[in-house]
Parts: sequence; structure tokens; C-alpha cells
Amino acid sequence: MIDLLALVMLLAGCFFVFAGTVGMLRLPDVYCRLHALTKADNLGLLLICLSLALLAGRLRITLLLLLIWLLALLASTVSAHLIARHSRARRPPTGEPQ
Amino acid sequence: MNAQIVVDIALGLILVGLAAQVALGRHLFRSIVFYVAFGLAMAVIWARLGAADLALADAAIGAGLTGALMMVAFRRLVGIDPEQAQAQMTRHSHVAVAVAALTAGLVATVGLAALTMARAPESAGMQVLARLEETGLGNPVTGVLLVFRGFDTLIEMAVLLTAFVGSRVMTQRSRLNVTTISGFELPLVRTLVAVILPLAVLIAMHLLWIGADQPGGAFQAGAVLAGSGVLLLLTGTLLPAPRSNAMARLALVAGVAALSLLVLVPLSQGRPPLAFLGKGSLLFAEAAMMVSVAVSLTLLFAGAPALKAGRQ
Amino acid sequence: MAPWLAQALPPAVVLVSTLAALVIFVAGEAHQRLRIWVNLIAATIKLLLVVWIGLAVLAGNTFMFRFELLPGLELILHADALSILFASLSAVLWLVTTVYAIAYLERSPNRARFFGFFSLCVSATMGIAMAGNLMTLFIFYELLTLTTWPLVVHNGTPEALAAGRSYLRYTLTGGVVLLVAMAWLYGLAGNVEFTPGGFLAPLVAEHRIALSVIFAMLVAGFGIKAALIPLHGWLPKAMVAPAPVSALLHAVAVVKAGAFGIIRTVEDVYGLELVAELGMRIPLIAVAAWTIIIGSLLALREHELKRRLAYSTVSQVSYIVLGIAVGGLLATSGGMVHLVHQGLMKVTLFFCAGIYGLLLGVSRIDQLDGLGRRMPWVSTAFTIAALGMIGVPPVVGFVSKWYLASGALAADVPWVVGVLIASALLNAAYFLPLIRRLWLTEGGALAEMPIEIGALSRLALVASAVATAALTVVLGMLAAHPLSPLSWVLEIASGYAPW
Amino acid sequence: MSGEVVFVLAAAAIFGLGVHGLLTAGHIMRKLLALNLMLSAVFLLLIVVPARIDGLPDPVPQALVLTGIVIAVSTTAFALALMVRLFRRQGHAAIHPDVDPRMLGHVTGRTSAGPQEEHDRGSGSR
Amino acid sequence: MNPAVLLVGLVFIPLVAALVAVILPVRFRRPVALLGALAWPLLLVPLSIAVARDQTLTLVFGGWTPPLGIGWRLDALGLVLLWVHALAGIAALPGAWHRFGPKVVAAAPFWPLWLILSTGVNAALLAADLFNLYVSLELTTLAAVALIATDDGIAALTAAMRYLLLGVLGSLMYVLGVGLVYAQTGSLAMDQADAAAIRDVALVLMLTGLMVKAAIFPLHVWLPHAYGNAPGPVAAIMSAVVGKVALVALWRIWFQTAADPPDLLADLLGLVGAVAIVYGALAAYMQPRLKMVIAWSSISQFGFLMLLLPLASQTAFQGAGFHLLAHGLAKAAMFLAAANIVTVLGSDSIRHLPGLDKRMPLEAFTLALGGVTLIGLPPSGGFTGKWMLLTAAWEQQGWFWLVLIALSGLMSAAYVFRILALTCFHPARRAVHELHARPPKITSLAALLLALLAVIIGLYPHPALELLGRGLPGGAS
Repeated sequence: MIDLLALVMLLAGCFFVFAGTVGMLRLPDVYCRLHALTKADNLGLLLICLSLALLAGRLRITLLLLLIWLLALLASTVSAHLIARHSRARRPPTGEPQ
Repeated sequence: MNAQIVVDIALGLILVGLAAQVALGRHLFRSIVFYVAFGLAMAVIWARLGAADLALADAAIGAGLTGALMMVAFRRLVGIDPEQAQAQMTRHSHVAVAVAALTAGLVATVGLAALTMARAPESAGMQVLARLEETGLGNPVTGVLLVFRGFDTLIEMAVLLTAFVGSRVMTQRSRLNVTTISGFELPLVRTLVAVILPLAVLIAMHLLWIGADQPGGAFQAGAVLAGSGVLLLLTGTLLPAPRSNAMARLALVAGVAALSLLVLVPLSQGRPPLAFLGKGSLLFAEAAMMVSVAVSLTLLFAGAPALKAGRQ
Repeated sequence: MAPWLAQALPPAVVLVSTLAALVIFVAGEAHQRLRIWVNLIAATIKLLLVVWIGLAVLAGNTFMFRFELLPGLELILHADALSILFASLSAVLWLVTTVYAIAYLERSPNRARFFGFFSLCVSATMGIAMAGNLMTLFIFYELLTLTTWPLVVHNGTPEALAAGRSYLRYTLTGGVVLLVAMAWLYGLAGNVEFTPGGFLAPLVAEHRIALSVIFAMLVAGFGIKAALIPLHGWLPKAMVAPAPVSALLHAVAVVKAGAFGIIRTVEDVYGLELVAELGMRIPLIAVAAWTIIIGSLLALREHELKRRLAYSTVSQVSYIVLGIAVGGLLATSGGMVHLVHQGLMKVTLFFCAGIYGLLLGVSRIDQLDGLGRRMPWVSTAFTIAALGMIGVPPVVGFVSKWYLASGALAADVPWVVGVLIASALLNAAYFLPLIRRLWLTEGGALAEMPIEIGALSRLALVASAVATAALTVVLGMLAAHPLSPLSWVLEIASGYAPW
Repeated sequence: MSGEVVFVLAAAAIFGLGVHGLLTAGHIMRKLLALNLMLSAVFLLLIVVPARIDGLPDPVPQALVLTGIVIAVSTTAFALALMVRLFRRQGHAAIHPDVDPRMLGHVTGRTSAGPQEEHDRGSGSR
Repeated sequence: MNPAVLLVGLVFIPLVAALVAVILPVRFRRPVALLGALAWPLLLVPLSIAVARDQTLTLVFGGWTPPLGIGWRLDALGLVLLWVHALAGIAALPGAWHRFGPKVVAAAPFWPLWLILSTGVNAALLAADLFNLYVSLELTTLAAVALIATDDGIAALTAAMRYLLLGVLGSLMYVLGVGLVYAQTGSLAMDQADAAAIRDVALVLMLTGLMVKAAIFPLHVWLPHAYGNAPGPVAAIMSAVVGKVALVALWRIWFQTAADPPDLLADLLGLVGAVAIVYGALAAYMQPRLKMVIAWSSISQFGFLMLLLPLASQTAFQGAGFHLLAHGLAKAAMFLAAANIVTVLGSDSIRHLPGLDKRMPLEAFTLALGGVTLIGLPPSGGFTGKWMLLTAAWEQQGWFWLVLIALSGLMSAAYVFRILALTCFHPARRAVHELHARPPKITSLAALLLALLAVIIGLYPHPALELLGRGLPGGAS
């Protein structure tokens, strides 16, 4: 039972990461891509970590996975923010796609 | 069984794909970024092969720091002469393709032949595992690095020191470079530093401590610290200082000095050099090496003899 | 004779002039006085040492100095009768040439360098004379190349440098040929010293071809310096050097070293019977004869005085090789004694040519008209030496030619006498016109050269030329005297060719 | 077992790409990238080829590769510092020892000293 | 003192001195470096006695017998090169002292790098472990490249970059070879790692790697510019020792690790050596700059040293080992002299050489003596080496090698006499008038002494030859 649930979450996680990558390739400008990357990937990573925690079943591993997820979250938000500020300083956002 | 193969083939393809991007890419900066990705893929493969120490090292040093060093070097080139820095000087020649294919074929045949050849029954690795418990260490790689082949590690730390002193020949002739990124004074960035710095130090200590029994050790810990050092430089908490100070120089020399002690102390007691002096001495040496690795790589990134605190 | 003295004398002879050279180099250009005295003292000491060793050898003592250079290789300096012959010739002519050179180079630059290498040449020549085995001979032979090259290029003009280059090309190639031959010989025969009659007889059975090839290479290697015809190219070009150097090269150092090498090879390495057995004797005679004739013919063609003398040397040296190759007591001694005689005569000729060139700026033959009256002493010396070269008694030239001819008749090669006669005629053909111009033609109004040379050095120049000329006559007349070179050579030759 | 074969082939391919990069690259940074690729390929071979000891790779090659990685990063760091200095002095990041940089006038355009003027001209002649 | 302490001292005295030099401020670095550089050669005297007594000294780190741990081995060949390193290093010290004073910009890093170079060379000479050899060679190459870059000229920096890139490529191939040997034999010790099955491939890989580092002919591209543009003392120590360390390693692997290498490979490498001799000599003859002439002559002489492989006999080894000694001293002396000439005349182009013998007699005499040893004229050390190789060639009926060895002297005579004719006998028409400050007398004397030594050992070669005569690097005779 636990394995089935873990498998479902793992697949969902992979789907979200895949979605984030497709978004990054397809979306027109920097800001949209940042959205896709930060949101989708983080969610995907959460799901994968949860499924792994379920599979491992030990508290120490779960806490480690949680820590990994938090770090990834922190890193991606700050870098997304900096990239956005940097590209806005260089080219202000206009209505039409670049 | 075939699931293993599929994963291996996938990993192999990813690795070669990234390598192709690095080698054949048109823009230089893209190649550098792909090189970092290549380093990470390499780390995954080390993990897949069961060489955990190497995975850690390659991720931290191979991908992380080498990538950082290359990017900062690239940024300096652009700073000097933007158009020349990315000058497209690759000349495509069919001879090169032919030679490359030939060498690849040669290496492949040699590798495959080596895989299937008869092996000597007794290898140094087996002896290491057999005699590991004499050293009280759990992790065989650290055993080899520090106890059985300690002299290699000493010379390797000397190579790192030479690289730093050698780079001082170049960097002392030119003015210090700015290493901070735009927008480094943002509160958001300051919180990032406030969170990551202590965590990085904690992880480094953890890696150093468990290095004796599980994958980890001085180099990996040093690399993590160097990574945080790079972060501090980028965010302006630390700035390159023009004049070197005694502390920086001592830290640089610590690793080689500690290992030299491990050689000279047993010699003074009449025992062969690098004779095993107990686990405590190993930890002491590893700590010193960690400090040396961290400080050297950070200073190499900064291109400066020492660092000073940036304005808070 | 104390044992340590027997061991110390040969290297002492070699080192005397090396020390002198060091002193001269260190002293540098400024100390003119010091250099003159060092030169003269060194030359006299060397002569005394050689005479002392000569008398001791006559009295039956043996001198042997061994120095183990390499595990399988020894540097041996020993004083047998033949080495004393060459050493005494070198020592005597060296003293005279030093006096002449001091006077000749009174005004010219770079004298320290000249006299330094000048003395080094002496030690190299002494080393060759005293060599006890082929390796020592080779070492000093190469040293001779190294020390004579700076003398050839001394005045730094483009022609001098070109001459130096060609000199190097010939002599270094010769050195390589010799090196390969010696390595091969050492492989076959091992580390063996010079033994009268040769030490290769036992090997001839299975190494016949190898030995003959090695012999050819050794003769070619030494032949370059002995100026055998196809290999003589460097000699005329080397005339660009100052007169004392030409005299030194032709009469004493380089050319004779080559001839001496061939003598050692034929007499002390192979032995004449082995050479004949290998079928190399006749070709050697042929080459010598060929060089004599062609040398004289080339001399005829030359209008430059020094170049004509150069070609005459080319032919004269081959007399020595001819004598050795013909073999037999008479011919061998004729060849060996010509080593000394030709040295004396050629030195005189070059001294005179040098004086003409220096004082009167005379370098072409047609400028010689009427010099007999202007410089009577020098011209008489020149005439005596020229007559000696032709073979007119009582000058020494006649003695050696006489022995060569009688030796050829005694041996089984009568046609050699024809060659000797032809060469005598050719010598006459290219020397007599010179003598006629000196004495019998009216001199043109040759202005005295502006070089105001000191009276003392003018006297020194003339005196040295006259001295050597006198020596050629005295030795010619007193040939039978026990201490004369001829008797000395007869005693050597009896050792080598009793029949 | 065939897992190793895959990685050996991958390593060979990367080695070939590295050689190609090395031969065609003009820019020194690209040459360094290519060399690092080749190094990684050799390290991969160093771990894959030797026999595994009860499932895990042999510890000795692991230690060798670890040493190799640290040496690689030191050499690369030094090479980058050298490249930057050469770029600042020569105006372009390529190795043309025989070509006199001044003759490459059209390539460098501006004088090679960029905004970060080094604080002393150094002993070398421009 | 037991030999272990001596061997450890050889590497750790310069290393500790380097560490102290890095720690101390610039003012004290030069004296500390001088102390370190003068201290370790003193150990060579007791070591020579020990090696003379029992042929090879071995030391194992930590008591872990190879293949588990790393072993050191000092044999006659290593001792000869250590002596060359000591003598050339001491002779180069005055020049370095004069040129890298505390006020000079590059002085701060120069002195530690100089000591680290010595450490690397000594460690590489003692290494009896394949991977330890790689690490030591890497340390030597990196230090050497950094030392070349201390001369901030564009040519020096380019030469340094070229040397570094090729050095990495070379060591990369070497490591691959070592990996294959380890995979096959499970051991990294030099004398135990005879990989029968994979031997030829691993051997070729390792040899190619080492040939790049030793700049043997087809892979020599980096050497001329590196030696030609490096500062004087650096070029001296590099030409005397650094290039040769890789060559000694190559010999050891050839004789020790690969027990009986295929004859085809031996003759092929001999042929490569032959081509190197001719090519090096020709190029040296045509170089417009004095230092480049001397640098190209190194390539010719390295080719000459490769002839040991096809003539693998005891006498050949004695000859090649001795030539190593003589050539090292002579070449270091010539580079030191050239460095002085460059500092005085401002440029070392051949056109400024005429009339040099009057202005700088000591340098001219050093160049002459060095040249004599390069040609191998009889009294000099070069001749002894050449003679031994000649007899070895004769013993093995190697006619081609016999003639080649004889001709190699002739070819080097070509470029040596060209230099001598220019310095001493050409009239000084276009002499360079503004002479820069003349370096202190001791630098020229040091160079002259070194050159004299190279000639004198020719007269008294017995200790070196007797040592080298005990056996081939692999102990097999």
C-alpha cells in the first residue's frame, strides 16, 4: 500500500518537473520562464522527496530529505529574484514577447 | 536486470550529450554552464557506480568550484575586452574530427579489452580492505588517502599550494577584480547568506567528522567551505584584500604542514615516515587539509592574496 | 733515472706550454712584457726537457705515464725514439717560431688570444708526439683541431672565417671518421698500446675485411690533416692566417700530426707486413705518389707566393707517407727523416714569405723581382731552402730524397724512383723561377712599407729565418754525425724494418 | 556486467570529444574545458576498468581519482589565472607564440589593457 | 644517520623551507630560500657513500610494504641526476639572488616556487611508485610553468601556457596507462607492475605521456619557447634537470616496469631519437637568438639520450647516464651565461654577439666550454658518454647507431662553432653600445665553474661510471 502511494507521488513529482522543463523551453520571455521553473520544479521536488521518505520509512532520512527540499526552495527563490532584477535592469519588460 | 542497463545507458547518453554541448557549443559561456551540468552528471554516475566519495568530490570540486572559477575568469576576460573574450576562434577541420574519432575508437577498444582481460588475483585494493581495521578507519578511501598512500596526498596538497602561489605571480601584477554580483546588497540575499553560511559550516564539519568511517573527508569538506566562501565573495560579505596577511598565509600552508608533521614526527621516533600515529592525528591532519583546501580555492576564486570583511 | 721522474717527464713536457697558455690568457692584452718572457721561457724549458728525455732514451731509459681515463681506456704518454724525433722537431721549431711571431705581431691586436692558443697548439702537438696508444693520439689530435681553429680565423676577416669553416668541416669530419674507426678497432682488438711491428696479426684470420676497412678509415682520418690530395682542400684556404700560423701549421703542427698519425698506424698498429698482406700497401704508395705529382702541378698554377708554398707542402708531406709505405730500412728512414727536414725547409720558406709580406707587402710571385739586393740575408735563406726542397746537396732535402730513392730501388717498387725524379723536376720548375726573380731580374721601385717595425724585431725576423736556413745546411752536411736526425732515424727504422 | 561496457564507451566518446575540442579550439578557455573533459573520461575509465571488490569499486583507484580531481582543479585554476594575464597582455585569448601580437592589429582593435588597468606596466615591453 | 632520514631530508628540507618562505613576508623569503636550497645538497655526500656501498636505498612510507603503500628507491641513476640538480641549482642561485631581490614584483612568489620545484624534482627522482611519480611530475611541471611566467613578457606567458597545456595532456595519457597497469596487475609499485597482457598498450600510453614531459622530438613543441623565454636561472635549472626527470622516469619504466619491451618499439624510439638529433641540431643552427640556440640543442641532446633504448646494454646505460650528468652541467652553465649576456646587452639576438669576448670574457669562455661538452670533444665529459655509447653500439653490431652517435657530435659542432665564431672572432662592427648594469661577478664565475666541472668530470669519470656500472635502472644487468 505504502509503495503504491509512493509510486503515484513519484510519478506526479516527475510529471511536475517535466512540466517545468517544457515551460522553460516554450515560454516567451525570462519572467515567464522563471515562474515555470521555480514553481513547478519545487513542487515536483517536494513530491519526490515525500515519496522517497515513504519508501525509506526512517525518520532520519525523512528529515534529511526535508532539509534538502528547504535548501532547494531557498536557493531557487533567491536566484529567481536576482535573475529577474538583473534582466529588468538591463531591458525593462514591454507588453509584447521578446 | 535490464532496468539497470536502461538506467546506465540513459546516464551514459546524458553524459556524452552534455560533453558534446561543451566541446561543440558555439558560445563560450554556454559551454561553461554545460560543463557544470556535465560535472553534476558525472557525480550521479559516480554514485551509480558506488563510489560515494568521488560523487561528493566531483559535485563539489569538479562541477561546483571548477565551474565557478571558469565563470569568474570568463567575467574578467569580458571585463577586459568583451568582444575579444568571446572571439570565435574555433576552426573546424575534418582532420580534427578524424583524429578525435580515431582516439575515441582506440580508447574504446583499449577499455573493452581491459575489461575482459585476466586480472591478478591479489590487488592492492584487497590488501587495503584486509588491513583497514589496523587503522581504525571505516572508510577505505580515506584509509588509502591518509594512511596507506599518505605521501600522494601530501604532494597533492603541495600542488594546490603551488597553484595558489603560481597564480599570485599573475594576479599581483594587476589590480584586484570586483567579485560581487549586481544587487548583492538586497536584504533577500543577506538572509540567504545568514541561512546558508552556518548550514554550510555545519555540513563541512559533519563531512569531516564522518570521513573516517563513511564517505566524506577533508577534500569534500574543504570544497563545501570553499563553496560558501564563494557565496560570501559574491554577496560582498567578504571582499578581496590587496595585501596578504599572516592568517591567510598560515591557513594556506596548514594542510601541507600538518602532513609534513605526520611524516617527520614518526621519523624522529625512529619509525618509518608516515607511520600510523593513531586516529587523532588523522583527524588533525584532515582538519588542517580542510582549512587549506577551503582557503586556497576561495582565494583562487577571488584572485587576491587575502580577504577582508565587506561593509555589513 | 728515478721512477717517479720517468713517469712525470712526458706529461710535464705536454703541460709546460698549457700552463704558459693559462698565464697568457689570464694576463690578457695589457701585459706585453710578461707575455714575451713567459713564451720564451716556456719554449726553452720545453726544448731542454725534450733534449733531456732524448738523451735518456738514447741511454736506454723508458718513460711511461698511464692515466686510466675510462674503465677500458687509458691515456698513455710514453717517449720512444719516434716520439722524441717529432717532439724535438716541434720544440726546436717552436722556439724559433715564437721569436718570429713576437716580432711579426708587434703591432697587431688580440695577441694574448693568439699566443694563448699558440701555446695550446704546442701542448697538443707534444701530446700527439708522446701518445702511447691510438686513443691518446686521437684525443690530442682533436685538441689540435680545437686549438688551431682560432689561429686560422685569427684576424677575423670574412675570408679568414670562411677558411676557418672549411678547416673545421674537413678536420671535424676526419675526427668523426677516426672515432668510428677507433671504436671498431677497440671492439676488435681491445685496449692495446703501440707495439713496434703492430699488434693486429692474430686478428687477420677472421677479420680481414674489417681490418682493411679500418685501415682505410684511419689513413683517411689522418690523411685529411696530412693533406693527401682528395682531402687537402683546407690547406691552401688556410693561407689567409698570419705568417707564423702558416709556418706553424705547415712545418710543424697540423700537417706533420697527420703524417705522424699515419706513421704510427702503419708502423705501430698494423705493421708493414700486415698492411702488405691486406693489400693496402700498394694503394697507399699510389695515393702518396699521386699526391706528390698533383701537388707539384697545382703549385705550378699558383701565382700567390704563399699558396704555391702551400701546394708544395701538400706534395712534400706525401714523401713521408711514400717512405713509410715503400718500407725497408732505407725508404722508411728516408720518409721519417724527411719529417724533420721538410719541417726545417718549409719553416724557412714561410719565414721569408712572411717577411716579404710584412715589410714589403709582397704577396705575388711577380713582385719578387730584385729582392735579392734589397734583402740579401732573407733572400739567401729563401734560396737555400728552395734548393733544399728541390733536393740539391748539401741541403737536408737531398739526404732524405737520396734515402727514399735508394730505398725504393731496394724494395720491389722501382717505379717510385721515377716518381721521385719527376717530383724533383717539378720542384725545380716551381722554385727556380722564384730564385731567378730574386737575384737575376731588375727590381721594380717597391716602396718600403710604412710599417715602422722596431730594429730589434726586424733583426729577430731576419735572424730566425737565417737560423733555420743555416740549420738545414748544417744538418745536411753533418748527416752522418751520431746525434743528427738521420742517424737517429736509422736507429728507429732498424727497429721497424730490419731487412 | 554490461553496465561497465556502457560507461567505457561513454568515457571513450567523451575522450574523443575532448580531443576534438582541443584540436579545434582557438580560445584557451575552450582548450581547458576540453582537457577537463578528457580528464573526467580518464578518471571514469580508472574506476570502471579495475575489478570490483565484492560489489564496491576498488578503494585505491578511488583515492587516485580523488587526488586527480584535486590536481585537475588546481591546474585549471592556475591555467585560468595565466590565461587572464595573457589576455590582458596580449589582447586576445589564443596561443600564437610565433605571431607578433602587434601584427594582429585588426584582431585586438583597442589596446589590450582594458578598464582594469593593472597598477604597474610590468617589466615586459608592450 | 640512517638512509631513511637522508632520503626524507632530500624532499622535506626544500618543502619545509618553501612553507616557511610562503609564511614569511617578502623581505625574509630570499634568505630562507637560499638556506633551503643550500641545505639539501649537503645530504648527497652521505647518500652517495650509502649508494656506493649497497647500490640502492629503499624506503617505504608508514611501513606499508608496496603494493599497499608507496615506496622510494634511490639508485645510481637517481643519484647522478640529484647531483646535477644540486650543482646546477647552487650555480643558478647567485643569478636568481641578483635578479629577484625583495623589491622586484615577482620575487614574493618566485622563491617559494623555486623551492617547490626542487621538492618536486627530488620526489620524482626517488619515486618507485607509478602514481606517486605522476603526482611528483605534476608538482614539478606546475612549479616550472609558474617560474617561467615570472618573466611577464608575452612570449614567456605564451610559452608557459603551451607548456602547461601539453603537460596536462601528457600526464593525462600517463595516468590512463597507470590505470590500465593497475587494472591488470593490481599493483602500482614500479618493480612489481609488469602487466603482461595489456603491457604494450599501457607502455605506449605511459611512454607517450612521459615523452611529452621530456620534450622528445615529435612532442617537443613547448620546450624551445619555454627555455628560450624563461628567466636565466629558471631556464638553467629546467634544462639541467626538469626535462631529464621525465626521461629518467621513462628509462625506469622501460627497464623496470616493462620487463622485456618489444624490440620493434625500442628501435622505433631509437629512430625517434635519431630524428630528434638531426632536427634539433638543424633548428639550433638556424636560430636568430642565443637562448633559442641553446634550447634547441637540448632537444637534440634529449634525442641522443633516447638511443639508450635500442642499445639496452650495461655500457650503453653507463654512457647515457654519464651524458646526462655532463650535458646537465654544461647546459645549465650555458643558460646562466646567456642570461648574463641578455641582461648586459639587452637582447640575446645573434647580431649583438660580436666582440663579446672582450667585453664579457667569462661568459664567452663558459659558452665555449659548454659547447665543447655538447660536441663531446675528447677531454670533456660529453666525450666519455659518447665513447661508452659508441662501444655499446659496436658490441651489439648496431652500425646505424654507431654512425649516428659519431655524426651527432659533428652536428652539434655546427651550431656551437657558429656561436663561438660570432662571439670571439667576428669584428665587433655593430656592437651594442649602451651596456646595461652588469650583473655581479659571482654569477659569471658560478656559470664558468659549472662549465669547467662539466669538462673536468670527463678527465675523472670513475666514481660516476663505477656507480652506474652496477646494473640497469631495473636492477637487471
